[in-house]
Amino acid sequence: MSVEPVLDIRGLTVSYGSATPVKGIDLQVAPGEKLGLVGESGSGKSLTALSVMRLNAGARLGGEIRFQGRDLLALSEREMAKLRGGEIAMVYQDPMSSLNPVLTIGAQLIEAVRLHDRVSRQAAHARAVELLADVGVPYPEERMAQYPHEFSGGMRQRVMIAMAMSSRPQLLIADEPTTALDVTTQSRIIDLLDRMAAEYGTAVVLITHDLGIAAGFCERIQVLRHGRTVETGAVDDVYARPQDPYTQALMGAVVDLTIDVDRPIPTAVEVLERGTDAVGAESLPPREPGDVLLSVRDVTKRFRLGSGRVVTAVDGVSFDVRRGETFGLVGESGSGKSTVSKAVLALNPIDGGAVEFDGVDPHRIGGGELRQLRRRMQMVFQDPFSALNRRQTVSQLIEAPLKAHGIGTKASRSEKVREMLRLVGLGDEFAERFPREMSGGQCQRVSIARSLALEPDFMVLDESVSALDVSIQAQVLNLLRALQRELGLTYLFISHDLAVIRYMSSTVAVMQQGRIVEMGPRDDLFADPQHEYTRSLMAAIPVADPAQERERRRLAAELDERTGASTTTLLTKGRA
Amino acid sequence: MIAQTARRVAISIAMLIATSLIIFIVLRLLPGDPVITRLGSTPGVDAAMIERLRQEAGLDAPMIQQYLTWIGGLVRGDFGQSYFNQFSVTELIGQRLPATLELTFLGILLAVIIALPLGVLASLRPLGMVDRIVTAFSTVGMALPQFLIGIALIIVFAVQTKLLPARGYTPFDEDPGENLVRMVLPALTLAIAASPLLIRYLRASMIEVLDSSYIRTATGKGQSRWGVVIGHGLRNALIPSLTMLGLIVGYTLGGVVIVEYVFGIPGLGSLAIDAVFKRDYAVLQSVVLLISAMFIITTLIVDLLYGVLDPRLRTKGRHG
Amino acid sequence: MADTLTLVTARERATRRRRFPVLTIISASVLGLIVLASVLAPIVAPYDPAAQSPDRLVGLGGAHLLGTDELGRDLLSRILFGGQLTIFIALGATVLAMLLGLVWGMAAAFLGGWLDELLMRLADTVMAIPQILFALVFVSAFGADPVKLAVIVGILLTPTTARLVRSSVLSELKEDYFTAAVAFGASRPRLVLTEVLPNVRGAIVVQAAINAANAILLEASLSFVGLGIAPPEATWGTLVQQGYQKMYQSIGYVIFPALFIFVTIWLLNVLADQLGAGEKKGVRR
Amino acid sequence: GTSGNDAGSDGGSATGGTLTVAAAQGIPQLNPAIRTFAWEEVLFPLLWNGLTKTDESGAVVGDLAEKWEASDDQKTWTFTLRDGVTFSDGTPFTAETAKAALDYYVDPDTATQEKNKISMISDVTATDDTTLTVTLSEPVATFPAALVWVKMIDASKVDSIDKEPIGTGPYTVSKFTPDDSVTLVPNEKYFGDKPALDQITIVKAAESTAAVTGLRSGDIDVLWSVPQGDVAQLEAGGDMVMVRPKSPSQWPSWEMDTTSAPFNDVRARQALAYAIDRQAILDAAYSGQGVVSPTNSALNAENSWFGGDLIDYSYDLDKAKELFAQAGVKEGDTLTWWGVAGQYPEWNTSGEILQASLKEIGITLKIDNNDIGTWVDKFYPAGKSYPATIVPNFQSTPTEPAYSLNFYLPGRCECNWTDEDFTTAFSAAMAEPDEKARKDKWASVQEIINQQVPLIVPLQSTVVTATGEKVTGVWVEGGGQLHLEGAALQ
Ligand SMILES: Nc1ncnc2c1ncn2[C@@H]1O[C@H](COP(=O)(O)OP(=O)(O)OP(=O)(O)O)[C@@H](O)[C@H]1O
Ligand SMILES: Nc1ncnc2c1ncn2[C@@H]1O[C@H](COP(=O)(O)OP(=O)(O)OP(=O)(O)O)[C@@H](O)[C@H]1O
Ligand SMILES: [Mg+2]
Ligand SMILES: [Mg+2]
Repeated sequence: MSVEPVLDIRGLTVSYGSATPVKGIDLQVAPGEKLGLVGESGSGKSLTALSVMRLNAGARLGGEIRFQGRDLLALSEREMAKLRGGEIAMVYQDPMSSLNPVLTIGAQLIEAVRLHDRVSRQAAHARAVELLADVGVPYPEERMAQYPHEFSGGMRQRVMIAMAMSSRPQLLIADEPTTALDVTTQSRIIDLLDRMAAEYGTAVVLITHDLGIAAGFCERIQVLRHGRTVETGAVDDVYARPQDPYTQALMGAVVDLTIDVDRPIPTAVEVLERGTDAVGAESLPPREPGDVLLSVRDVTKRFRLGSGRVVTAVDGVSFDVRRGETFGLVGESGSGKSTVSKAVLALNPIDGGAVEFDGVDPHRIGGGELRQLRRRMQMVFQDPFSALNRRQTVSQLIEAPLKAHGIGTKASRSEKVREMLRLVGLGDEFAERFPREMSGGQCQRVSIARSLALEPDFMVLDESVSALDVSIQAQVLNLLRALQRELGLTYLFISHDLAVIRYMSSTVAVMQQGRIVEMGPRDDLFADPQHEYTRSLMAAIPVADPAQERERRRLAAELDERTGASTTTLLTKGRA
Repeated sequence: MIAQTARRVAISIAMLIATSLIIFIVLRLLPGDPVITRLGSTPGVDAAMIERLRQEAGLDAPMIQQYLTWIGGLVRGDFGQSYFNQFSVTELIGQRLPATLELTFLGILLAVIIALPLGVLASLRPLGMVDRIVTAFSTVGMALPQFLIGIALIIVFAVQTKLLPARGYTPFDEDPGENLVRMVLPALTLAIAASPLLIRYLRASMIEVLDSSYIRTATGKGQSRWGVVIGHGLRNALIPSLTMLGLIVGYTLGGVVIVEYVFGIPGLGSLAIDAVFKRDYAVLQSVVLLISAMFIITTLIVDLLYGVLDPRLRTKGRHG
Repeated sequence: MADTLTLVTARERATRRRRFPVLTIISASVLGLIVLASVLAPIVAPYDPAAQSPDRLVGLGGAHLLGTDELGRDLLSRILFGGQLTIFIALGATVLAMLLGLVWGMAAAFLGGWLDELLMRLADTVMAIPQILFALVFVSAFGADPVKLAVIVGILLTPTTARLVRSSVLSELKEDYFTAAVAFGASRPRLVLTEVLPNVRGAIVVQAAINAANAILLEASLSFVGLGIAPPEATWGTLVQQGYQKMYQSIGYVIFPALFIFVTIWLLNVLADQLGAGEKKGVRR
Repeated sequence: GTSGNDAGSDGGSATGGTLTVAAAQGIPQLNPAIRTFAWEEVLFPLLWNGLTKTDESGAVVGDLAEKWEASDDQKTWTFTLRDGVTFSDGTPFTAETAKAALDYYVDPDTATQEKNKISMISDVTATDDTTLTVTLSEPVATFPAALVWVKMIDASKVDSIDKEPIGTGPYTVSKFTPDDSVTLVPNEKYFGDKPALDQITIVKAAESTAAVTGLRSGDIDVLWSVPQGDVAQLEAGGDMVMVRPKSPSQWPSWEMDTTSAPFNDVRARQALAYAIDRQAILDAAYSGQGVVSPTNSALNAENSWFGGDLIDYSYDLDKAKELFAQAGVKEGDTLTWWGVAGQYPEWNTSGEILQASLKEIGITLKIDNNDIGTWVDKFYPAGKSYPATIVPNFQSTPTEPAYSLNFYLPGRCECNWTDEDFTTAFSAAMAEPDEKARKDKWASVQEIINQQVPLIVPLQSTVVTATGEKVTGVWVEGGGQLHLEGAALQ
């Protein structure tokens, strides 16, 4: 690195009380460079970024952070305030809550402009409109007077970027800027960042846990773990030849559209223990599809909102799930996936259509009969913490369904609990733990164990891995597939992640705005998607390979340009 | 929005009707009646005379009829007639309302003046020195019954130092200076009782707001600390605190009953207490209904205002 | 109003962790001491609270630690015995309010729909009527023995309790674990008793402490307007009222019972705060 | 006694100013005929005149009547009225007006406290503008005294009296807030000397301690019925004047139902009389402001009409126990004390003292304090049965025995006591024009009451009025009625 870096971090430590989550990180960014910061959850990515802004209140910072040669840790709060939003800007993970809900978009943009540029209100207004136009917000003049809640997530993130770019900063830190967004929006936001950075010559630090995104966007990548750097280097090198075993594991655990669906995913633990080559070798033979177990016909569900408006969340959905298969349901947030799953389990009444599970419609029966039927249909939820009663120990949690149905004796039940724990790969020592004493992945396993305790035929897995880290996600997906094989389970697998759906399902249905727009066997559907929406979903999925990902983004951008998709999508979303 | 407002107003009206029913029924549970109380121990009164007086007062009519008469009158703006003098209830309330309104208003104003800076200061550094002191002050304030606060203030400011009058009321239009001087202690009593709740609520919502991402955004923009705290923090924290203010109004309206009693202020509260003791149903039921209505209407206004102040509730957008 | 009293944020929770038990223990034990002294009044009180003597309205010290009242009765003994009644009323009212409030709030939360709306608007309606006036009318109607006072005060505290129970239950019903329990086929009683109730227990305990504080407050206010318990029995509120009338003759007569009221309510509030903070800290991530 | 120096009453040194007068109660309405509470009487000498009035010495003198004479049989009374009197609105006051007023008072539809004093009026005739003849159905030698509280109102305007009150007195109402305050200003049409003050404000100070505080801080000039406990201190302070009546004639009357067990037995009533520690009650409840009444008499021993061969009911629990036993009240029995909550703390203290005394002889006294509405409902109107219950109350009567002891007459006292001998003796005393003979007759009336104990009268209490140093010309009648008509501020 011959040029002087804009940002030069040496031996950064961050501690809270006695804990030191960041244990000495070195990091350099050259002017105009795009650096990717990756690593599992809790590895210290955000803390490092916040330290540069000095926004991590209450933390003790050690080491040295130099910005254009100035020691940031030595600056007064007033001087720091000048730098913030001026020379250094930041875009945060959560566009939904990063804008002040009671101020107009215009007011917030103008504030940002005027804080670093002593211009008149009119001039600031004009500049704000210009910025909005720059980040691709249509009708910017009109939008200035609107409030954040009138903007979609993608639009809000664009506003955040506009705000960050308002002062043409030397350095932009983007902390998971797309995590909360759906794939199509995500890829457009990344494009935008790219374009803006190029335009203003801004150096970017992109924090992400998505190796695909990092592959396409970054020039250099730095991998963190447990508050330390494990590896850093040019993207192409690191992706092609990961040096550190942890990086190797991380790369291996990624589920993308290129993964071999017939093999288990190598998990970090395994990789770290046994090396890359040793795992994921054994193949999973194709499954035999059975007769129809669940049949959903023309199911419609409407919600009456507080304002009296009616939302049709599910609109005439029909599909069949056959015994022993995994039926994948994919679609963006709000498309009605969860509503379908609740309809299937009769957890919510429906407004039309019928469900038939093994010849019985759960909506037509009630009381004891329904409770008996529920023994055979189980559900695993997205948020593993919320799905477990925080007052109960793991053994109580797993025992609860058995008790509810009066199954077994105390002794036999506790035997069953241990058996279930073993089945999901947890030791006996977990039996007396509370949910708060376990990690997300462990909680999700308990959740699965609880569902299995009643020995169901059928399980609904609603975004059961979305909240998990890549490596933990891999563990859970492997577990689910192993269980299906052993116990002959049938799954309704819901996700917004096409890659995960592809890996798990034999039949896939794509939902959009309450309807199934495309449905078919996995291989057919992924080989030759028919519906425009399916195609755009697929095109938006990043690939964890720098060269391929750059190519994908180029093609996707071309497609957008041709169809003008970006503008129209924004319009409909913003107005909804 | 309009539909929702209409619904909210309809609910408030239903609540008012329910309140009137509850009040009416509860009052009739009382032993004795205004006629007996009115007579005190006047000699030479026999059952026939009492019966005649009851008839005159309309107390012999069936309950339902009495209720309908009352409500019918209310609708026409006629609150009825006191059993104890020749004034209509409207006139009696007219005499008392200014004092109560003034007291409530000043009490809440003072409470806000006390609570706003303290709540904000406390929230800046949760569990810091300032916060601890403010929190301690607020727990102490909450543990003091209004009458004790009143007594303490009287002892300190009227008895010991003779700085302020201990009791009494002068109408504002008669002598504004005197009026305010006499209002200081009662309003302070109400404020000391009400401000802890406001402080705590404001503090909690400030802490929550200051912890939110958009505050980080504002700081990240380079806004100064106070610019963030006032321009973004307080602004947002005040909206949820508005709900609390609605409750405080109710609490304070309840509190004026005691405060008026302690400080000898001729307001609705003392009118109501007298009416309870005298069984002056006509006065009592209308006064209680009026106080309840003030509370219900305040809540209604707060709700509607909330919708106006919080842009998220303003439009019918589904993102709200 | 409980939710506002116990609103504690994430950052605060983190810092508070080590601190609260000490304060909890101190306030709980002082509170315990007051309760104990009152319960054991027959043993620990220096005099028969009803024994009149010619030493009327004497001040502090001497034979009577806190002085005497207008009939020469020992003030400390009266306060201790008065504590029994005050605590009985506060406790009775709290228990009643909790029971009624739980049923009311749970019913609203579980039944939902227009029944929920109805139950909650009813609570609002009762809350709209100034408590003290309501209490005044009730006491005038039914008289003021300890049981009746406890019932009246309990009823007045019910709507707030019901609101709190409803909102805490509703937030539980939104959690996936509840849906999960429905999905694995738990029966209604099981859902209520073993799934939801343990999770709202903390909020309920906090509300109970707040209710107890409010009960003492309300009873004292009632006594102050003269509608308290009948003599020679006296609650702290009655003693304050009587003492206030003799304020110029013996200032201690009003101050000491007032102090007991204040300290008890204060400790209850502190305790509620601590419990609330502890509650949130203990179970959420 | 009159407060300070006696300068005020003739208005010579009038300096104007506003006098603020407070009491624990408010004034609910302005019709003097139907007043219920003692405090309402403060307005009587200020706003209206009677045909007669009591002067500071207690003597009955003319007011609107310049002179009067009675027929020999004491049944026809002719009054000569003052000429040229007008009401504050300009309406002239004539004998016709007086007749209308008296007719209004005796109208069966008018529920008035004065009724038992004047119910024997059978005819009123206005002979000319200034001559009024009143015919009685039975002889009353003290009839002019009966008329003192019968205020001459304009009966035709009684329907608007609260809103447009008119009167012939020295002051007239400028503002009236029921139950809170009355503001008075001088009556331009008053026939006498112009009053000294520019304004009198009569306010309510429900909380007596706050009232004393107000008095101390000078916020209040006159406080009627100072809490007895505060008297000694206020007096010692030196910057305040206590005004007391010459001879106290306000008396606590504890009523019980004499028609039901156990108090239908005279021995039970006597037992109760013995069980009362009158001195302790006077000291503790009334802070010594008054005199004990060991003979249980409504008249205090200094009253010139006091007399007779009377039993001394001084505190004697042994006798009480014995008599109770004879009347069938055993150990372990319970009596109820039916008091008022929030007001009259002296009643409550009295009850507690009685409670302690009765406890010594094994009788429980349950103290039941209720709000005033519930309290009245228990025993009023006379004729209600309320067994084994003692109802504290008080009477503020003139020193004239006719109008204290008439409380015992049938239909008057809620004790429901009827006694032929008493009624006869009472009528005889009423009809006796000769003072010396009358004193003997009153003595025999007192003997009957003393023996029969229809009521308990533990003591006579003094209503103490406190005034600031600058206030002059205030005096108090025996029953506690406050006279402010001559008040002035120096
Ligand atoms: N305010 C804080 N107080 C104490 N510990 C903290 C605080 N903020 C973060 N930590 C701890 O520091 C560690 C690193 O957190 P950080 O937010 O940097 O992780 P991250 O890499 O950004 O993870 P994620 O992908 O989940 O955002 C975590 O273990 C976290 O628990
Ligand atoms: N209880 C409810 N009341 C009102 N609207 C609801 C309710 N539940 C869901 N909806 C609406 O129904 C639509 C579909 O929601 P659903 O939760 O089924 O979507 P989803 O596909 O599962 O989305 P996500 O990926 O975010 O979980 C959304 O517009 C949502 O706002
Ligand atoms: Mg992070
Ligand atoms: Mg969902």
